[in-house]
Formats: sequence, structure tokens, C-alpha cells
Amino acid sequence: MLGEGILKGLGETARNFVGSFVSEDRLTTVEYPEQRLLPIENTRDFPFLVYDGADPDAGLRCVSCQICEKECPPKCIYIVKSTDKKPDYVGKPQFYPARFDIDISVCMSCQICVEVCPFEAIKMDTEFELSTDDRFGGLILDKHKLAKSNEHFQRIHPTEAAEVDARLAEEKEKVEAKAKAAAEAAAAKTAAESAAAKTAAESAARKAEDGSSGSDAEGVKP
Amino acid sequence: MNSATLDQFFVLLQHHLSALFPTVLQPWVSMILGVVGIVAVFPAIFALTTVLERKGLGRMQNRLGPNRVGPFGILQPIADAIKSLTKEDIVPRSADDVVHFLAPVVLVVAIFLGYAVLPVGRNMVLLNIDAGILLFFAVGASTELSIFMAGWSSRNKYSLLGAMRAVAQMISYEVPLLLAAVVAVMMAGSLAPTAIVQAQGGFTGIFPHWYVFTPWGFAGFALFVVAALAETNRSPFDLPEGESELVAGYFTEYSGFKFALFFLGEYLGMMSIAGYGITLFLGGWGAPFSFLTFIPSWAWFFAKLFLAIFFFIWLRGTLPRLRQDQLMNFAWKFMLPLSLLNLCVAAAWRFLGECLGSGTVAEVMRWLVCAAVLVLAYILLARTLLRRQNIRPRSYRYAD
Amino acid sequence: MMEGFIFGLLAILTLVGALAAAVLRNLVHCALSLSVTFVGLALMYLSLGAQFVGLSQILVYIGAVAILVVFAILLTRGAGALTPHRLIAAAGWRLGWIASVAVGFVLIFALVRSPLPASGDQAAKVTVLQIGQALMGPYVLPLEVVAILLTVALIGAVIVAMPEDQKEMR
Amino acid sequence: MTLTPYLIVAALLFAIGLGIALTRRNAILVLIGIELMLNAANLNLIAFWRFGPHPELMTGMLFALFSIAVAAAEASVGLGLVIAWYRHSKTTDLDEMARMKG
Repeated sequence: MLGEGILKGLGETARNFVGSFVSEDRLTTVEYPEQRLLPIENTRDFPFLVYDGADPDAGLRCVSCQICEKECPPKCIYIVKSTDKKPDYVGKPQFYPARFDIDISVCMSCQICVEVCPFEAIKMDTEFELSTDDRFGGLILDKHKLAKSNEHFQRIHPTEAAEVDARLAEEKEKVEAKAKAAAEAAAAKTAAESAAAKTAAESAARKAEDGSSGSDAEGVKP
Repeated sequence: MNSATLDQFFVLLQHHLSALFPTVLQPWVSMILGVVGIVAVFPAIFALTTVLERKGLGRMQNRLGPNRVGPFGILQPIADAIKSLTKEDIVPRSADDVVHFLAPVVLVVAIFLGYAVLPVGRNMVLLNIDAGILLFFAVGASTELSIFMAGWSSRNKYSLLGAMRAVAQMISYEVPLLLAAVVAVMMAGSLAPTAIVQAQGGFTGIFPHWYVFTPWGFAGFALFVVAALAETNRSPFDLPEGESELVAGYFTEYSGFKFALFFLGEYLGMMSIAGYGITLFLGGWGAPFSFLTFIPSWAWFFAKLFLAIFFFIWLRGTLPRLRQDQLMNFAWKFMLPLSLLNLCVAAAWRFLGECLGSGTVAEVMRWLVCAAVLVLAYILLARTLLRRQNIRPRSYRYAD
Repeated sequence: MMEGFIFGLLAILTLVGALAAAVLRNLVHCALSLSVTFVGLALMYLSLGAQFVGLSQILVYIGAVAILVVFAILLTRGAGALTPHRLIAAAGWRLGWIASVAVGFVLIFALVRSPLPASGDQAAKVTVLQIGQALMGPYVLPLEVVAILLTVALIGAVIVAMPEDQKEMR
Repeated sequence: MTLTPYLIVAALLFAIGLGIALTRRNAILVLIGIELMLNAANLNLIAFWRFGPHPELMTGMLFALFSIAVAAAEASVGLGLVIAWYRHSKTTDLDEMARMKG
């Protein structure tokens, strides 16, 4: 019959109208600032810097190699290298960024900085509430705003973070093993050397008696 | 306070307030009070309607709707008003300044004039003139010109297209609207809205003598509702401002307060046409059952008005927009013949009433004959048109 | 006093609208000022007590004729750029104005000189009911003739304005 | 109020309408002028009805009503003609329409 479709449609909307008051399940929306949906795992918008441990300054993974700065297509990254060094996660002394700014008004979220970073130091964030009343200053994120803990990374991108953590742990293990091996070798070497040194020392002592200095003997001290 | 006093509360208030002034000024003061009443009440209902519409549409789409400003978002219109008042008023550089400025003003003034003869309660009508319905249609016709002014003066293709669509649509649907309304006028024997309401005032048993409860009245009411939707550019007839096609139609280039005026005009137009629909077919301020007459007449009117507004919102939440050719075909090939036939049926109703006498059997006979004619015409006409339209399941051959 | 003031306002509104329609360069402005004249005339009818005619004037002239004129202007692309000055006036425009001013003078002269009934205080209240009865009673023949005329005009206008190729198709 | 002011307004309106019809080049404006003249006549009819000796007979008023209906018919046909002519010759200029002579 004619007009049947209209009545059917009216019935459907009426059901929705009443139903939305009766059952909460029908409501497809969330009330945003109070309730939020978890972003899906592949969400990404702007980069952030990862740090390990509790101290953002000490734990920053970035070694200020400036690859990302060079690769960034819109040139939104600005890095100033430090003059001194500090130990990284494996304990090796590295440079760190004295300044690390990203202008997110320029950033195009291409993720190239993440791809090129050899130190897993820069990753994509899911933070989207970036609105500000300062068009220029408010959209330049400095090192302190960019630094976010590894736990944050693990929360927003669990799979990727697990991979990264595993790789870093492996590397660290490798480095430690290497260091250990090196240390063992060094220890063996020192042992051998110390044995040698002993004989040398003895001979040196003998020599010292002649009045000459034992300065080279000090250099072999472990 | 007994129910009669309550019923006439506002009339008495107006009377007592104007009695405070010297005799010479009294008619003027009384008139101004009436105008103030209309200018205060209907925009307030408009404000309420905007938020209720958004909430209602939200609920129909399983959303919550605005709920941030004030309790349950009820203060949303105030926020909207502040926003539109403080926004920059942009006039395009090539626009026709004077016409661009006048268009919203003319629209709102014309629509407010329509309220002058709308009876909102017993003895509650600003101008009780003889040709009230004619005045309503006259000012309704002049809104078309203001819409054209708005669209043309903006020097924008979307505005002009929207305005031309609006004017074509309003002219086309004004014919069935008038013809549908004429039925009630014919039966009441008067063009005065108050007289039409009086004519529907009686009760049979507990049921009122509203025109909508007769075959021709029901058909007239249905035609009136459809034509009213088109006249006020409401969905599903919102082609003139179809935002997916024309940005915002004829008020694309309006911002700030002028935009708010257009918005106000649109909703006031909707409410006034709903008010006249109520007056013509739904017994105006009359109670729906004889045992409910103790409730004040104005309360009934506004209750019906809110119901009508809810129905408009409900339709908007349900129906998709028509296409231009469908719109025109519907007006000229379907609405017009049916409303003309309805006119004949109404005449036959009156004639049969005189011929058959006043027994119950005669009443039922008359009712059945008139209803059968209308239903038959409806089915035949619609079938024919649908067959000619050649409606098939939609093919997506261009999309694939 | 009040009546005279209102009459003066309405007369100015009407005449200014008409004059604007005569001299404006933009066709749409002409049409809009024409509708101002129509409104002024309708209000004048209302002030004269001819309620039904006044409202019909608004309904027909504002709602139909003004819109029709505007549509015609847009359909003939008259709404675009301003008409150049030399194209506003027809060939013998000076003669035309002289003739029309002369006609106006003659009419007013005749009016002022002729003895007219100065009365008119007995404002007869004519209800819509009376008009309806008159239209259905003594004036039923003119009414039917007008009805036929309107139908013929409707069909005629549609056929005249129909594109040629569509006419051939039918 | 008396009859004369209304008649003067009507006369002026008629003169302006005549002026438009005689002097403007655009066919639509000529139609506008004719409408104005018809309206002036209507005003005359109403004024005479109101101030005449027998307002209760409604002759002038009904004549004005019929005149409005006829004017509407005239406007629709006239504008239809203008549009048809425009479609034919791409102009609404009356001086160019004079080609029809030959």
C-alpha cells in the first residue's frame, strides 16, 4: 500500500526514540570528555620521544644523531646536540639532545622519523587534544613536552612496544654478553697480563733498584 | 481561582493592565500588550524547539543530543543566541547591501504578521478580523519574495539556486495548502479563525466536532500537513537549503544575527502554519474530550502546538529528502487533484447531510460514501502515478 | 488627523516605489520596488476598509505577480550586470515622459476641478460573507467568466512559454 | 479623509505607469508599467466604492477584485510571451524587437 513505507519509517524512528530512553545499550555514542573510547592500536598522529625509567632527562633514548631532522619531509624537527655525553641504556656514553623541538603545525604525521630512528627513540603518539590558543608557540612541542615514558608507549601501542622492548632487551643482553665476554677476556688478559706484569714487575723492581721509573707498569693496571 | 478565571487569565491580565492607563490610550496599550505577548511567547517556544529538536533527532538516531549547557542542555538556545549575536556579520563584497539587509527583516516581519490573527485561546486573538485566514495566506505569500531577495542579493550560485528552488516549491505547494484550508473555511462558513474554532466547539458524547474526524477533514488535514511541510521548507521538502547540495540554500551568505533571523523566521513559520493547521482542523483551543474542558483553552492550544512540532521533528528524523522532479510531480499530479476532489467531497458531504436527514444511519452512510470516494481516489491516483514513475530496485551500475 | 497621516505615509510609499521602478537600472530592483508599491496599495485598501480586496491584493500581487516578474527577469538573464545607461530608455523616451506627465497633469487638473462627493463618513462594514454572497449571487456570471479566463491564461501561458522542441514532441 | 487625495494618488500612479510603459526598453518593465496602471485603476475603484453613495452595494470593490484576477492573468500571459520571445531572439529589448515589423 501507498505510504506504507513512511509509516514503517516513522515506526522505526519512534522505536529508536523510546528505546534510547529505555535501554542504554542502544546509545552508540560516548560522552566525550568524561568517557572515551580507547583509540585503536594503529592510531598515530604526532611523534613523541621515549624515555626509560623514571627520569625523562636521564632516560631519554635519543642520542641526538639528527637523522630524523634530516629525513623529516616538512622539516618540522629542530635538534641541538649536547656538548657533553651521558650513558645510554646500555651504559655507553652518548650525546643527548640539548633541544628537541617539533612544530606540530608543520608535521604531517608521515612517521618517517620513526622509521629512520636507529635507537627506537621517537615513536608516534595518539594524543589528539592539542588545541591551543597560541597558534605559534603553543604548537611547538619542546623536549619536555615530547618526552613520554616507555610505559606510555606500551599502553598506546602494546604490540609494537613489546617488539621494541624485546629487541632492546636482546641488544642489551648481547651488549652485556659482549661486555661480559670482553670483561672475561679482559680479566683473562689482565690475569695473564698481571702474571706477565708480575714477572715484569719483578724485573722492573730489579731495574728499579737501578733507579729508573716504573711509569709503564702503572698503565697496565686494570 | 476557578477554571473560568484561569481560562481567561491572560485576557483579564491584559484588561487590568490597560485599565491602568488613561482611556484614550487604553486600546493602544491593550494592543501593544498583545503584540508583546506574541513577540515574547513564540520566540521563546522557538528557542525551546531548537533544543528539543536537536535532542529529539538525537534520540531518533540513538544519540543523546545536546546536554552540556545547563541541566539536560536546556540552556543551549541561550548559548546559541550569544554566539550568533557576537559573531561577525559578513556581507559579501559583491552583494546587494540593501536587499541583503532587508531580506531577513521582511521575512521575520511577514511571519510575525501571521500571528496577529491566530487564536491561541478563548478570546485570545490579537486582531479578530473577518478575513483572518486570508491574511495568513497573504503574508505567507510575501515570505517568498523575501526568500528570493535573500538568494538573489547574495550573488552566490548556491544562494540563488536555493532561492529559486524555495520559491518554486512554495508557489507549487501554496495551491494545495490553500485548497486544503478552503475545505474547513467552507464548512465553517467563515474566514475568521475564531469562527472556525467556534464551529468545531461542540461535542458528541465525549468526542469533539473537530474537522479532522470527518473524511474530508482528515484528507484536508493530511494534505495540509504535507503542504505545510513543503511551505516551511522542512524535511523531507528541505531542498531549498539541502546542505549536502547547496551549502545552506538561500541563507548561505548570511552570518551572525541575520542568520539567526532566518532561523527564527523558519521556525516561526513552522509554528504559525502548525497553529493554523490546529485552528482549521484540530479544533483550535478546544479540549479533545468533553470531560477535559476544565483545563484552560490556551493550555490546549499550546499542547497541540507542541504535539505538531514534535510531529514535524519526527518526520524530519525519518524521511529522506525528495528530488526536485519528485517534489513538483507530487505537488501538481498528486496533491492538487486530491485537494480538488476533497473540495468536491466536502460539498457532497454538506449536500448529503441535507438530503439524507439526520438519523444515525444517514450519518454513517454519509461518512462511508465520502470516505470511500477519497480512499478510492487516493489509491487509484497513487497507483497510476507509481506505475508511470516506473520504480525499480535501484541499480548501482555507475558505482561499480 | 491620524487617518491623514497614515494616508500620507502610504501615498509616499506607493509613489516612491513606483518612481523607483521607473528609474532604477537594475531590473530586480525595479521588480522589488514594484512590490513596495503593491504593498502600499494593499495597505491603502485596508485603510479604506476593503479588507478582502487588500489581502487579495497582497496574495495575488506579492505572492504571484511580483514573483512571476522576478522569475521572468531571471529567465531572460536581465538580472546580471547593470543595464548600460543608453539601453535603459527606449527610442522616444523624452516624448514618452512628456506624454505621461501631461496625462498626469490633465487627470489631476480634472480631479481638482470636478465636484466630487466629499462625504464618506458612513463607513459601511462589508463582511467577507457579504462578498461571498454577492459573488455567488448577482456576480456569479463575471466570476465564472473570470474563472474561465484564468484557466485559459494558465494554459496559454504554459504553451507560450514552453520550449519549441517540447511543443513538437507533443 | 475625502475622495480627492486618493484619486490624485491614483492619477500620479497611472502617470508613472504610463511613463514606464512608454519609456523603458525592457519588455518586462513595460509589463510592470501596465500593472501599475491597472493598480491605479483599482485604487480608483476602491476609493469610489468607499466614498460613493452606495458602499453597501459593493460594486466598486467587486470590480476591483475581478480586475485583480484579470491583471494576474494578463501578467502570466504577458511574461510568458516575453520569455517565449527571449528564447527566440535572446533579447528582451523592445527596440530590437521592432525587427518583427519586417
